[in-house]
Amino acid sequence: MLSTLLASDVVAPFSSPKIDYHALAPELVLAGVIVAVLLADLFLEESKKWVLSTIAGFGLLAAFIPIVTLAVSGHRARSMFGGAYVVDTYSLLVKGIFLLAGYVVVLLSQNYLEEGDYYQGEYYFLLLSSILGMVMMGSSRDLVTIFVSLEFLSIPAYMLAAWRKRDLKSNEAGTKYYLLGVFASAVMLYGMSLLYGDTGTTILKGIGAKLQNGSMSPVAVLGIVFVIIGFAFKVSAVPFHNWAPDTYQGAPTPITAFLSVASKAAGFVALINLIYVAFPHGGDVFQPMIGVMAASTMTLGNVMALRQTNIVRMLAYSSISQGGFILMPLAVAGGKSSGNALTAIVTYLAVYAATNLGLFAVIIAVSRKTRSGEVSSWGGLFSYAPLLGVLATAFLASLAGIPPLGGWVAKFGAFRAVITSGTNWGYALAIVGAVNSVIAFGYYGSLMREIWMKPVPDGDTAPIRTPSSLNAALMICGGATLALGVVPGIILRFSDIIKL
Amino acid sequence: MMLAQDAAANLSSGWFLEHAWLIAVVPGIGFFLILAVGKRIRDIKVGSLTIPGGGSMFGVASMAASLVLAAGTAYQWIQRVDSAGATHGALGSFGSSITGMLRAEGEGNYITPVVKSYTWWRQGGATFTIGSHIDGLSMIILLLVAFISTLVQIYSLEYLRGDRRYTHFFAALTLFAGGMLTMVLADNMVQIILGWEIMGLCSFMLIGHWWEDAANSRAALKAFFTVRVGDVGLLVGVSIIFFSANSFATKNGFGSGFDLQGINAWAQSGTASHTAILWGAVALFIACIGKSGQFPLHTWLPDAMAGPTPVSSLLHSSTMVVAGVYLVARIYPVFHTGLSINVAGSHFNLIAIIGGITIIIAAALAFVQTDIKKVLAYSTVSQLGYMMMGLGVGAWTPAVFHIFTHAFFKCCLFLCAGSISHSGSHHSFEMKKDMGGLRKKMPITFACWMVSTAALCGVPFFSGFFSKDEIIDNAHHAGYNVFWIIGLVGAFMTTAYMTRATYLTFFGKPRGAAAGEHDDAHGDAHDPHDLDVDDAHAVQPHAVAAHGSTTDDHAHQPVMAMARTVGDVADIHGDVDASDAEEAVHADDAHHAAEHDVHHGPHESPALITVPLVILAVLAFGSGYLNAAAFSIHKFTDWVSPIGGQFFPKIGEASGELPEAAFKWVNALPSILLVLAGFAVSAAVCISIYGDTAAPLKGITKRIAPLRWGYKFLFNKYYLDVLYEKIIVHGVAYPVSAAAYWFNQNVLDGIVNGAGKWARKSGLWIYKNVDQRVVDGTVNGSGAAARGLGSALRPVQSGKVNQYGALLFSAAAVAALVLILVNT
Amino acid sequence: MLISEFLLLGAVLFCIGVYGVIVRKNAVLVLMSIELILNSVNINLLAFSLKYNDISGQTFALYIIAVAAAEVGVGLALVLLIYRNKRNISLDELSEMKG
Amino acid sequence: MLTDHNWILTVGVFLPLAGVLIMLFIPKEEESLNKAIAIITAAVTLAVGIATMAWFKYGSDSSKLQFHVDVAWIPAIKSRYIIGLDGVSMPLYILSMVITLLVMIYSWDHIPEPGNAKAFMILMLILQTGMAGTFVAQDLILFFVFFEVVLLPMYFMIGVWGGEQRQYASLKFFLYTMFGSALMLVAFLALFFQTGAQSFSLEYLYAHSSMISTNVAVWIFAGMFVGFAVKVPMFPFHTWLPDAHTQAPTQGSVILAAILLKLGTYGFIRIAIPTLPQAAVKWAPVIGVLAVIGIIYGALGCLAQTDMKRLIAFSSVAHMGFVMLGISTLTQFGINAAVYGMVAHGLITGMLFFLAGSIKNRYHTLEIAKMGGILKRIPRLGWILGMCAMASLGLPGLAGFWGEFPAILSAYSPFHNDYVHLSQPLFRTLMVIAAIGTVLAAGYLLWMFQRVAFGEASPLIAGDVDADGNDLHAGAHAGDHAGDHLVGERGHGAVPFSVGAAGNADPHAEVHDVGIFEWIAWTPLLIGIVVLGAYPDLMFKVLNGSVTKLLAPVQALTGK
Repeated sequence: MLSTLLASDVVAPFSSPKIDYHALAPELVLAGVIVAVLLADLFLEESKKWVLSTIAGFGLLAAFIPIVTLAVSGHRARSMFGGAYVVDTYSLLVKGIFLLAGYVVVLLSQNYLEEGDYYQGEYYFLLLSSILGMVMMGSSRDLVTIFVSLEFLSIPAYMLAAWRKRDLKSNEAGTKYYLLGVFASAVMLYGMSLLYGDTGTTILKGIGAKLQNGSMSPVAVLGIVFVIIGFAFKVSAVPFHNWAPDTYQGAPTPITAFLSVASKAAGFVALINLIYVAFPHGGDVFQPMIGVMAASTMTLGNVMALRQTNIVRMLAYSSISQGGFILMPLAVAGGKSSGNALTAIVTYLAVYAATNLGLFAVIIAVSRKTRSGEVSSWGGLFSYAPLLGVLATAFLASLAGIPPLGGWVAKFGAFRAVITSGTNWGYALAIVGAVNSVIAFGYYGSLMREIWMKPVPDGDTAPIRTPSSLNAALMICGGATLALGVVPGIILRFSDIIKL
Repeated sequence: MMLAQDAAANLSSGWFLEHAWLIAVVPGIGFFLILAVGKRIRDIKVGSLTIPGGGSMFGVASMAASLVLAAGTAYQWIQRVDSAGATHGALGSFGSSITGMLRAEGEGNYITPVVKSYTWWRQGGATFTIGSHIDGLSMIILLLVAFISTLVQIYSLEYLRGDRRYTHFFAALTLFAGGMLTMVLADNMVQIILGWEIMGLCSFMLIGHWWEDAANSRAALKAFFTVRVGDVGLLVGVSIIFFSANSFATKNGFGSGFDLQGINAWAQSGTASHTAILWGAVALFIACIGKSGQFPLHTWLPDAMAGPTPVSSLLHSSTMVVAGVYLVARIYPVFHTGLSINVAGSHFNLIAIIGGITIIIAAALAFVQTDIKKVLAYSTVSQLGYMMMGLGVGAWTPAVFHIFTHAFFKCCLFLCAGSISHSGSHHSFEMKKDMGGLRKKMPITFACWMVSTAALCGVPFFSGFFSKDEIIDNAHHAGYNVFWIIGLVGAFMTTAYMTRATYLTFFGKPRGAAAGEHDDAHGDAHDPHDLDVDDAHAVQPHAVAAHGSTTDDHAHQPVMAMARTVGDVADIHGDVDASDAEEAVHADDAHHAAEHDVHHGPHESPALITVPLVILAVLAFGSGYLNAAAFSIHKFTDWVSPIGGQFFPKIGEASGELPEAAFKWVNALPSILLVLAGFAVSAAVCISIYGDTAAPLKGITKRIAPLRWGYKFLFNKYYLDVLYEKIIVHGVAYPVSAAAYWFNQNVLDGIVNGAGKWARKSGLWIYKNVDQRVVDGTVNGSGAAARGLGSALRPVQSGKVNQYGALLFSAAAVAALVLILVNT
Repeated sequence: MLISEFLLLGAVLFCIGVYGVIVRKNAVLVLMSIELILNSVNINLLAFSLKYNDISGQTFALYIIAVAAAEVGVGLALVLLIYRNKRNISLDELSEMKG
Repeated sequence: MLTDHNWILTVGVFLPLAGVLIMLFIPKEEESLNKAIAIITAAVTLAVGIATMAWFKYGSDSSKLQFHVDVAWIPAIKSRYIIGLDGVSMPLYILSMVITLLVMIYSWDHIPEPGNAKAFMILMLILQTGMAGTFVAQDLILFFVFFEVVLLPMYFMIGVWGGEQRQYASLKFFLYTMFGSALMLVAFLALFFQTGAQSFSLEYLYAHSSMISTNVAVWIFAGMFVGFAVKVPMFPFHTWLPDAHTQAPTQGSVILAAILLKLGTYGFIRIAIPTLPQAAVKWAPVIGVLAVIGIIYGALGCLAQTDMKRLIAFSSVAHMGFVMLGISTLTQFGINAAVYGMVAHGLITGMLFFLAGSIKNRYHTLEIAKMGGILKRIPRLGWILGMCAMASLGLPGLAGFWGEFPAILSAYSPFHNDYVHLSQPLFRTLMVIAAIGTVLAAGYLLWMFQRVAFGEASPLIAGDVDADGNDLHAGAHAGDHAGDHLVGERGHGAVPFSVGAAGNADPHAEVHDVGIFEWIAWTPLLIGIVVLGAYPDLMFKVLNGSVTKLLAPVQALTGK
């Protein structure tokens, strides 16, 4: 690369870097699909726009194929651009999660867009771009690539959040998300610059080699803190969470689902990359920081959720507190429980994706009938839409971490990770988590109560008709949630072998 | 599990001894039969005599069967004793004590009991057995229970005819017999508990037999509850004894720490830790106090009279209430060594003290009763006191003998009372109100009554004399002069109150129903009580007395309801058939069943009632001659009493051989004189008080203050209940409930009810304040707190971008600052 | 050469930017403040890049400039959107959703 | 592997789910079909259970794990699908099946408001799986999963089919239990790592308990303690119980009392004590004291109640107190008694809740004050109530006593070996207090029975007024009033002639005595109460061996 060229004294002839196209295949396919969507949008007339969603959906699945082939082609880590971009089992796994999550989001979007007659072409274009950014994030091992992927996944998201142009709430959502997002990334960039200044390299590995516990300059510490905060914002960890409720509430529901699952996951992936590759020896700095964040995040998320009356906003806070649970293992990463922590986080992300997307699918389905986001509008759901009722219950139970639904595996993994550390405050964190998982049931339970025990608000018990795409989404998520809970092996066998 | 006893080898045994368990099993079967098919059986008319239906026949039959078995057992036991080749007779007219001493040296003569023991279950290394343990004591009590039960059941055939829960009654009666026999047969403590509690249950069911009247059910509740309080002692005591005796017992080849022989052996081996045996004995004795109505837990027994008279005569005078005494006698060594307290050099035994107190207290109470059954009830209590005292002073044999004789005459007395109310006083037990001058109307009943009374008072040559006097005599002999005097005073009082009762019942002018008047409102009879009766839920003993005394009326009252609605009732209580119901209706004179009609005035009871009376009366006189020390007859001692205070083949250093007084007329003289004195005085007083016109002392208790106070004092039973209430309940309750004002409301309630109320209220208080507020509150509170925190944090979510930004950056800055300071 | 001046300048710009973000109510001004921060970052990067004689810092700076442009584009679009719906761009007005 | 029938446990546990699957495809309008399938499923399940009993090896083998299955489940976290049955789990395993079946039979004509038999039955089947699974699981994680599976169905059963404050009660129940199990899970993990993070299998954990230092163990035990104590429930974690019981539908209360409460005590016996003996010894006094507090406290709570069902609920607190007392002695004696007490309490209290349900069903209230003289209207039900009350207050010869008495007995000499011993004075004091508890038990039960069953039929019971006290036939039965007048002057108070005379006009005429489905559902329980009371060996001979085995780690303590 250029830098190496200049760095070397002898002027060697320019040799283009070797590119492993197989390794890049998912990104390439995705890029292709993006272009295809853009072009198709030009030539399709309004009535045919639905094709776009089909293209997007199949495109995502297509991008999944090379991931499979890469996975079966052995566990060898494929490093490119001087270690700036690495494709290994870990990145493959998270990419898979992103793509599938993206696919479900497309399913959710289809009817939502058609009925709300929003621009579809641009929508899917942006959605796919954002997903591409996430996929790239999976393999980024360099400050620059991380930065680029981050912006790549964020900027389209800003626009998507404000997609309902006429709706002030949506605008507000987009703007808040945007301003705070940019501010956060600016702060992060400042931190990155300091890190670069302290270590003289942008390659994470190189940074990792330089930063050692105990012997750290204030600059480095400042750098680490700022960088972590940049992503703490993305995962809406307290106290960098304020944007989340407002944005989630205002954005179009499928996008809310997307943000609360995919972009949050991307944030965690970035955090993992940084912590495991760049700061493996920076535990003294990030562990307390993340520990405090985790504890406060789950607590504040829960107590705030307790008093919400709007379902989406409640779920916004719920996803904040869930984020706290995902942060929990990170707080002990770098120690002897690194392996467990990694497994725990990735598992959690997968389970959380399945569950939360499912829940949003239910919300979309129900609001098609009730046209309301209020908790009370779910009254007596079970009586007139038993299937939706049961599914919703299952997803809620999974979020609450009740066996045999997926959630318990995730929570279990998190607890396992913090307890492995054997440190006192690992245990303390576990206790906080335990207590919080109880508080959480306060509002999950209240939703269940609406579904099962409350009367139908306006006595209108007409059954809910759900379009096939939505049904598909529900089935995928429901199946996944249950399967992950009963035979957790299906995710654990992957998330257990990954390492960084 | 038996010891290899040389003596045991050549002792005779027999089928009955081997199969003694049948005695208890037969009534059990009877009970289930009654339960299963009882209600479906109707009366069968065979020629002139009718075999009553309702399953009562199963009861009688099973009792008869077990009587036969018991008799057989008794016979074979006597065989066994004789085969041991040692009798008192041979030793001429010397005191049993001497012979006792003599034979105490030759251990071979110890007659090993016949023990059949089967493993019930094994648990935690201990073996729970069930089985039969036949020795003199159990033999005689078995015989007694079977016999009395049989008679009482026959008596009940008539007495309860047409009752709406006829079948239930016999079922319970039979079950009771089963329970009692089980307990008597027991070879281990667990089985004793089993029988003990079954008796309690039956007592509950039978006292509350006419549960339509709240007072009866309350009396039943009180009885069960009070006895249950004692049973705490039973459970605890058994536990203590078990663990203390277990190792010893198993080491010496007795089954386990539950095994009766094992316990006795342990208790006398001298190896027993004194604390263990003391506490064990205390605990068990509490149980005995409860069951045998000893002071201070005697209050339930008089109330128990709310039950039908046969119940009072069977359970609450002759058999069940002696269970406590039986237990003491059964594992006597435990009590003898455990409870002997050393006061000022002289050995006192707690048992004797309690017994002594009970004698006087109860006897005094008997004076102020107007209800004949209550007189008898208190006399029962005081007689039980005699038995306890006897055991206390070491007069084991006389005490047991007193159980034996007492059963006959007291049962007879109750049945007489029943007979009177049945045919003489229109179901009233009010002596002052509804009796008097009945001796002509009911000659047989009168005769039986007199005999039994004589026996009870201990008139020479009647059975009571030979038992009670022996006790008193032994107390004297053993040097317990206090108890000797108590005994004498007791004898005096007994005679006195019995004379009073007899006078009121059989002499003087006929009054009320006895005079053939037809008065229904018995409630009016007891002005002093009615004050309390109005009081909300007073289970004050005398409040219950008010009801109790009139209970038998209720036997018929709801039947009236049924007479009108035969169809409906028939399917509720399948055992009532129209004729019975109607014949019981004496409110309207639509139908009259001949001997039931009260308008014919008092008359002698039918044979089904009088025959048992006579039999019992005969025994009340004659049973004494089994052990008439006066005529140097020692059969009872030979057959029943353990040899020289040995309750088991000696192991190690045995202690406590029992002294037994030699009979001398001289020693008996005082009591005889006192009996006569008692009779004379009381008769005189009675005539002058209750006598007809111009009786000098009429209304004396109203006129003379001290006497009035005395009367009131006694009448309120020494204010015992109030005392309990004020001191015990209040004292205990205060710290817990911390709400004194409750007790102002409770001041007038009796102890059980008071305790109940207290517990209820403190329960309420705890429930309200601790449970709902504190414990529950914390939970709900935490929930509220969480929400509160949520609201508190709300401003953070102001919706203002700049503020969000500020928060974001300030947090970042703070984090950075802290971490920099920490890490560099 | 001395690097600290550059860093100082960077830091000052950063602080000014942060200050602007926090106190400015006007969306556009906030955007500009953010630009300031980004530029402070660029200055840092360049300075360090020179210090280490390593080009990756400069590449990074280039990336930031490019991305910043895109960001501003989006940002202005959003501001425009709001202006269309509310006829003003004061951020305090943007508090439909809270709590 | 003692037998080749290993599959049978798995079948027994998961068979109900098969029933659920079938029912999913049946429209909920097909009420009776749904019920039928559910009942058949439960019956088949029970049949499997009985087969299990038949193949179970008794005698010395009863202490070994039988039908032992051990296959991979979640290799990543070293958790395996290990199930097995031994003497302690067997009675409870079977009990859960029996109770479920009976409850379902009872439900045939007692589906509580708001109906929807399908969902109701499905929930019960899921419950059954959870309960049975908990009793056979031999792997901590598996145990935890089953332990939690029970929560949701019960939550809905209370919340949907319950009484007035059902939502409050259900949520409370859920939060309490969840709090407990969350801490329990943490404790499990801690245990796992403290024993070398090798395996969650109980066998392994028993064997390696000594690896944990006492101080740590005490803390881990604390976690489990909360988890199980909430379920038991022990004072002071009990307050969810009365609400849950009172609000739950009859079926719910029965299952709750008969099985769910046992999960906690079972947890103590199966997991907490053998895996952490050194901590168990430290905690035993605490448990003992709390247990005895529970006994007295529960009894007092009972005396405070005006609602029959709530009273029975509180009595559970007292009875479980006896169970816990037995456990806290850490002696074979005590723990045998405890397990016996668990089963006995299951039968008796389950039965009592059935009765309460049926009374409510007839008279639409459980206000003790409004009742009285039900013996006159529905004598059979009344006498059954009496019998159960007697059984419940621990009358020898009925099941209750053999759980209660040995528990008290065992407290006299708590665990002691050459190195370690529990404080004798303390436990002896506890013994006495517990014994006093039996008196209180007699107090509140008979008091309840007296007021409900004895006396003349109250206006409500006689059918003169409805639950709200409205006169149902004002002015009717002139004859009655004449009669009352007549009797009145005889000074015995009114006799409710409507008892019979109302036969035709009485609105409550349809109030019938024990019905056919009630008979079917109750008889087995009654028989069980009597048989277990008469022949305790039935269970003790199964228990003894296993209890000895479970206590081996405690016996082996060296105090170091």
